[in-house]
Amino acid sequence: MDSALFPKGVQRCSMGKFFLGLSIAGAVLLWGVLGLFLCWIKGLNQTNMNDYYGFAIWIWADLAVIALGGGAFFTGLLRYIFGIDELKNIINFAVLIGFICYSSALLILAIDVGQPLRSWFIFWHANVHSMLTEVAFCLSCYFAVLTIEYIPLILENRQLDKVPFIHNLTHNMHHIMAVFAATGAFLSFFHQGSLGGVPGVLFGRPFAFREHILVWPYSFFLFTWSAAAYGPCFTLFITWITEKISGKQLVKDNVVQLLAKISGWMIITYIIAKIADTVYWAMVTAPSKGFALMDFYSNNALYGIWILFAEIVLCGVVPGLILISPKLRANPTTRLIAIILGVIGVSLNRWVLVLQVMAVPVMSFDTWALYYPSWQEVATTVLPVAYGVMMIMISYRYLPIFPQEVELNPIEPLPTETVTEIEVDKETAEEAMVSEGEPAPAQA
Amino acid sequence: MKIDRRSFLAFGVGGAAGTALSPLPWKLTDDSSIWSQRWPWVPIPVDGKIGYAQSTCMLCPGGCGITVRKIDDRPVKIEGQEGHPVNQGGICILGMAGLQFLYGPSRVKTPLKRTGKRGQGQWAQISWEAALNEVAEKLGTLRADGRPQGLACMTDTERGTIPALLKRFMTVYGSPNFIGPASAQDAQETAVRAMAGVDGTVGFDVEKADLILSFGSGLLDGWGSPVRMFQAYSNRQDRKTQIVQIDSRLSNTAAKSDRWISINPGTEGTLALGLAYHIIAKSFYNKVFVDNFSAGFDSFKQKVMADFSPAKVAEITGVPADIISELALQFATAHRPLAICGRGRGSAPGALSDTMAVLALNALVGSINSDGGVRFLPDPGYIFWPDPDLDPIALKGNEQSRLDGAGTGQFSHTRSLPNRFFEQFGSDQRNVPEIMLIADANPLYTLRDTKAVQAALDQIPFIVSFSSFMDETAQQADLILPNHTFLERYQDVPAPAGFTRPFIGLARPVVAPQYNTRHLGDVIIALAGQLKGTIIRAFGWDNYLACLKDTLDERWEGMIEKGFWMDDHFSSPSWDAMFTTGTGRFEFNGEKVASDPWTGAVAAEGDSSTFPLILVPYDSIRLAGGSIGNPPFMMKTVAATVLVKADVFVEINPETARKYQLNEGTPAMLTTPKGEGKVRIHLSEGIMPGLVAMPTGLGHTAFDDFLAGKGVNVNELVGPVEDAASGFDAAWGIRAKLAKA
Amino acid sequence: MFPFSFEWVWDMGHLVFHGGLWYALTILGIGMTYCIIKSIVDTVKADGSDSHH
Amino acid sequence: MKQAHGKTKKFGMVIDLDKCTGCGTCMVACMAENNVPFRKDETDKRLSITWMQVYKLTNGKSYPDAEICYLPRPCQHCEGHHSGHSPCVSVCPATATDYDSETGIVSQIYTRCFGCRYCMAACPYHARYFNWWDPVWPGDMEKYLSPNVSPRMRGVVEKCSFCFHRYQLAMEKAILEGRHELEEQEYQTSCTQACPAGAITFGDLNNPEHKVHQLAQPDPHHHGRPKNPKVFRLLERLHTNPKIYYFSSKEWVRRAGDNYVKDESKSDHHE
Repeated sequence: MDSALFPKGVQRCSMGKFFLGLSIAGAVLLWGVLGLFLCWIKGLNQTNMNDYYGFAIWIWADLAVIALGGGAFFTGLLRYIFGIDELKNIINFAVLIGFICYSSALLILAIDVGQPLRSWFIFWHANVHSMLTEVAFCLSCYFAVLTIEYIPLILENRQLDKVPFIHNLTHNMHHIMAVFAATGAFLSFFHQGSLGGVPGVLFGRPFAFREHILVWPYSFFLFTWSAAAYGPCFTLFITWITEKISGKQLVKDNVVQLLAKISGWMIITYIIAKIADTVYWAMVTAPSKGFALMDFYSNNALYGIWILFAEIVLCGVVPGLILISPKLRANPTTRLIAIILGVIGVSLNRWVLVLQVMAVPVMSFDTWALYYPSWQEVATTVLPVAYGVMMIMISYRYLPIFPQEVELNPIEPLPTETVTEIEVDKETAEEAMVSEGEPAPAQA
Repeated sequence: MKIDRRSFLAFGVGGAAGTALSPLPWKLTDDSSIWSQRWPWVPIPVDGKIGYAQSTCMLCPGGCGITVRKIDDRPVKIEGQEGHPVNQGGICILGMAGLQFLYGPSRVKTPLKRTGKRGQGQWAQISWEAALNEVAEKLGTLRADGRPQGLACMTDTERGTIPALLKRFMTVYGSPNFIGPASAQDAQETAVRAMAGVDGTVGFDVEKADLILSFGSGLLDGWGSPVRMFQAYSNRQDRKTQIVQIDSRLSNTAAKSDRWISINPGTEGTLALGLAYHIIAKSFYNKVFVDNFSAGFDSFKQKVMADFSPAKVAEITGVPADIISELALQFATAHRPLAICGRGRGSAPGALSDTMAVLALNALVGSINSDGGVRFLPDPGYIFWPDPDLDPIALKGNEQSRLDGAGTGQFSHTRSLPNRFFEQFGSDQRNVPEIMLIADANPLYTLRDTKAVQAALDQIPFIVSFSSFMDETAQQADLILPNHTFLERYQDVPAPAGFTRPFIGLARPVVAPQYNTRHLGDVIIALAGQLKGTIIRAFGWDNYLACLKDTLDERWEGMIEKGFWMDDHFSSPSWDAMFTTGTGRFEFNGEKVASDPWTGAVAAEGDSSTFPLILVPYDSIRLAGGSIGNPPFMMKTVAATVLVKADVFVEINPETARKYQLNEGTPAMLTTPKGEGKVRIHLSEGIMPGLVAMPTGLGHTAFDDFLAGKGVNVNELVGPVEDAASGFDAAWGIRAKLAKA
Repeated sequence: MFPFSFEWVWDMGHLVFHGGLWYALTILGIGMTYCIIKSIVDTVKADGSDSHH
Repeated sequence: MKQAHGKTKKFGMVIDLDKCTGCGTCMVACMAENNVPFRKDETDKRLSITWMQVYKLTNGKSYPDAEICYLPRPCQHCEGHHSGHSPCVSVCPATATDYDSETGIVSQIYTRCFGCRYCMAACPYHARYFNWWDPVWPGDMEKYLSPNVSPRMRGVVEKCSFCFHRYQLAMEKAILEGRHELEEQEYQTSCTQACPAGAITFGDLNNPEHKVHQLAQPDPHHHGRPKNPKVFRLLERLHTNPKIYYFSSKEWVRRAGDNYVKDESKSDHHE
């Protein structure tokens, strides 16, 4: 029915099945939208946030999806700036995931503020010394970059591509994509970093505070680094899920392994730096403010030292080592375990630096503050997941996201189609000519 | 023009782009910030000229001067009145929140007549004329039936022109049943009547004492005139005054005192006599006073020596014998020692002997009418109205004995015994009054054994409340004739609790009445007018203001200006001139005290096998006591270790908690012989093991949603214990048990 | 965001921060403008060459 | 021009914890002065707006050696270690909270705040409160609202302002009278004025004639650290440089004002 919109040479599930999937995700999305509107109309009293938990699950989700979406800028950097050409086979998907993550992050921020109608004050009355201002500017600029990177993908839809102007625009955007990618990498470096700066500059919160290099706390650099390190894990993880659901291999193993290897080395270097940072913080920074390490991990029901171990060793050192080991990396099972641990690791890191920061008492006579989210918060946090699923479903169905899909999954043209497709064949040939030697991703 | 898909798309895209480039989105964005800054449901307070009005706070017996900041006609904040003799510009938490009473949702805005069943809260608004007619008609009928004593009246003070008008009304009507309050203040006055023969008020010279020994008095928890107490506390270092708090719980007062002596609850009087033992035994007492100006010392000495030996007192009170002797020495050797009594805020009178023991202790060291001592003040006499003519009905009615038995026979020193008043309903149906007027009192909340009070009220056929607020008792009324609040009316506020000089404060309206309310004084005069005859002839004033001016006479001008009248030249009479007992001396054992006062501590009700713990109510300054309840601002200050949602926390020692396997926050059922209540546990090292401390001032069922339904009224769990010597409610606690709920 | 808003200060912080911001925005703006204009030109050119057929 | 003219002020408080009785009058005085809203259930203290909050400290000993100390905590009006680098002001993305270098007061502009709550995360004293609900005044209570302080809308952060409107009113009056300087008593906060125990002293920490200066003896070479050994500031070690000083004669109370690694003696941290 909608097969005319499919990318060239691929097979897609039936319309009914597609809509069934969409409506399941859509139902979850609607639940999220309900929570969202309750928060907008009735206010943030719909959440379980309080004056101790001004930052809660949303901000964690925000930081986590931005870290996970870091695969987009880092893969882009590798592909366009460092010229690692194999990555062209996964960059589209990385861009899509990045786009989903960042649009979700912006949406969450729009719900999270108490006065969404004047949230633009963050731009208009910007306080340049605030890490959050840096986040807001770089985040929205980088979202613009991601949109610019995603637009050509949309325009490559078989039907849209027939319009000459669109075709040319796609071509031209691909042509200077390196410039956009470089700008994106620059912006990403700063907003990932400034997100790390958000807790790092809180000198009133010894659990979060880190020493500074120039105006930036160590956590600034660690955040950028960790996003670059773990982001690709998430790209690979979602790729794996998409492959499982579609039942097809979509990216060649060498590409996956290459990205996994890069991610592994990034994780290892990151985790060494993180360990150094943690040791310095535990031995020097925190004690200078009167806190011993275990003060942060005792006398409460949730935050034991296990969380530090889980973040650094289990979900840091372990996946790092797996991914740098050629043998373990080559094994799909261990690779997958490492990728999942990596995704958990970076999410845990963001959790600790948002929620545990709020939980730890600072005044000696204050108490731990634990909190659990309300359903409205859970719904609005799940909303981006449903939205992401739907975005991937639609994009996968209609756009040439995976350049290697046709090659990896050759199909016998159906007899009914061959009759009508003579014209199309001509187009394909043209396309193939245009695509040749292009720096942009395209059907092989 | 043919509209195909392409041109439609182009039109859409072009339109969107055009709109985006137009000023419209910018304008909308800009507007959004303006809307979000002034939503119509966020009020913008009206500006105006700043002005100030002065008055006297009537929210507690403290009698502080207040300055009300106004914007045009609108009071916006209450502050302490600078230079006022009682509070010297200070103010307490309750007074500070006073405007919330004025404007709050619990106000009774117009006369109300009950339409549903009692306590159902169904009311019809009626006119003042109809309301007054109805009361007058009922009063007329009762009187015509020759049973004027069937009218009872209850107030929360017996001082000033309003109680005097009510009392006068009762007298000319023909009923002796004017029931005032019975608080620690009344207990002190009763003890002074018995021991010194002085009918007046009792002042405590806390500013000049150099050692204050407080027998469980919550000097910082609302006792006396609270602001004055706070100031005496905070200035004490400048005066090198020591304050010793004797308390079974680390109250705020105990925490801020120089020394806290923990004691078994209810045994404060015993400790006082234990101290007396040492002072007498070591001859540390003031011989000039004792030898020349006292009587009954020998029998007192004999009694103390026999029954209050250090070992025995140590055992009863739990205070080690060496501390008792050390304390006695410290008290006897201080220059200006002062012993203070009245547990907590002093809302309950306690046993007369406890108060007498403390007064005797003061007398032993000569701290009577001396600087830094206890002062026996004559009532500030200014109400000199001619005796009214009584018609035969009134004469006959007044011959009947009071329902509470106060003032006669064994209780000859007491004025009113509200607890007895309600208790005796059950014994004889003929004792139940037919009409009850309730002004400013809220017995259904403030008296012990609330259930019994409710049962008693249920029997009264017609209840009229004059409350400004929908309090617990007003909810049970058949008719409410709302009085102005203290901020809307004139009234004299004599004799601030514990003040050391003759003093009359004046409340003046700082704002016009906000609702359709009427001054109680005017209502009394109007009712008298309807009843005619000798009754109206007893009220020779057109209205209350005329009465007040007439009564205050030459003091009026000065009071309007300053807000108070104080006898600046007052000096306490010397020891030889002050005692008006039969002997003309200070009677250590009291005069005409029917039973032996020195019988020792009052036991808590209940048996210790069923109820192994002891429940002690505690007062705190952040929870208003008495007939009113906490305004919303004060509720905000109540700690989360006292109240969470609707659950009140009781304080127990961690040791007690271990014994009953309770933890911080555990929901529990607290049971006493009088009832049970759902509570939660708060562990505190500031409370003696074996005790359960529960805050007073919670568990309201009336007023508004900001107060009602939160916690338990401790008076539901504690029953009165009648003091044989005075008839006062001597209960200080009750036996109890705790079980996990 | 702009020098005319009152919290603006001509200091290092503002120059670096807003310098970076406007630099990035300029690149994105110029890049996109270039793409769009070039695409229009390409399209028109292609149309022109098509018409010769 | 007089030397005193235009001299920067540093308004601050010294709170005598020996005198504070925990009565809570300061809390209500603040609410009444500043149009603070309230709700039916105020028992969840993490949702309850109390610009002035009184904490109850205990010495941790058993009955009957237990001791209690109350500690009133208004906004600490931190200066930080350089030019108003207070924890909250430095993080506000929209310049909705500012450090006034003339008075040392940390302001909050309600109409500028868009409710991101970063400042609340930054404040270790929990002095900042969010309006989770629209304010509602029941009955006719809107009538007691003061026009000097605007009621806050839902979704913004609020906190103690040292009754800044009182400073403005006092300055207006002074200027009308041709003065540029205020007398010590002309500008006092609502809580200072109300405290029945006289535990709060308020004034200009920079002015040696003011009582606060004499009590706290702020050391200008160490970011205002008190030279009086019985005076301390909350969380001195975090370098927030607050302007609320606390006096206590009790060592355990002074020690509760900061954090110490086990076995660390107090003198160690004086870097």
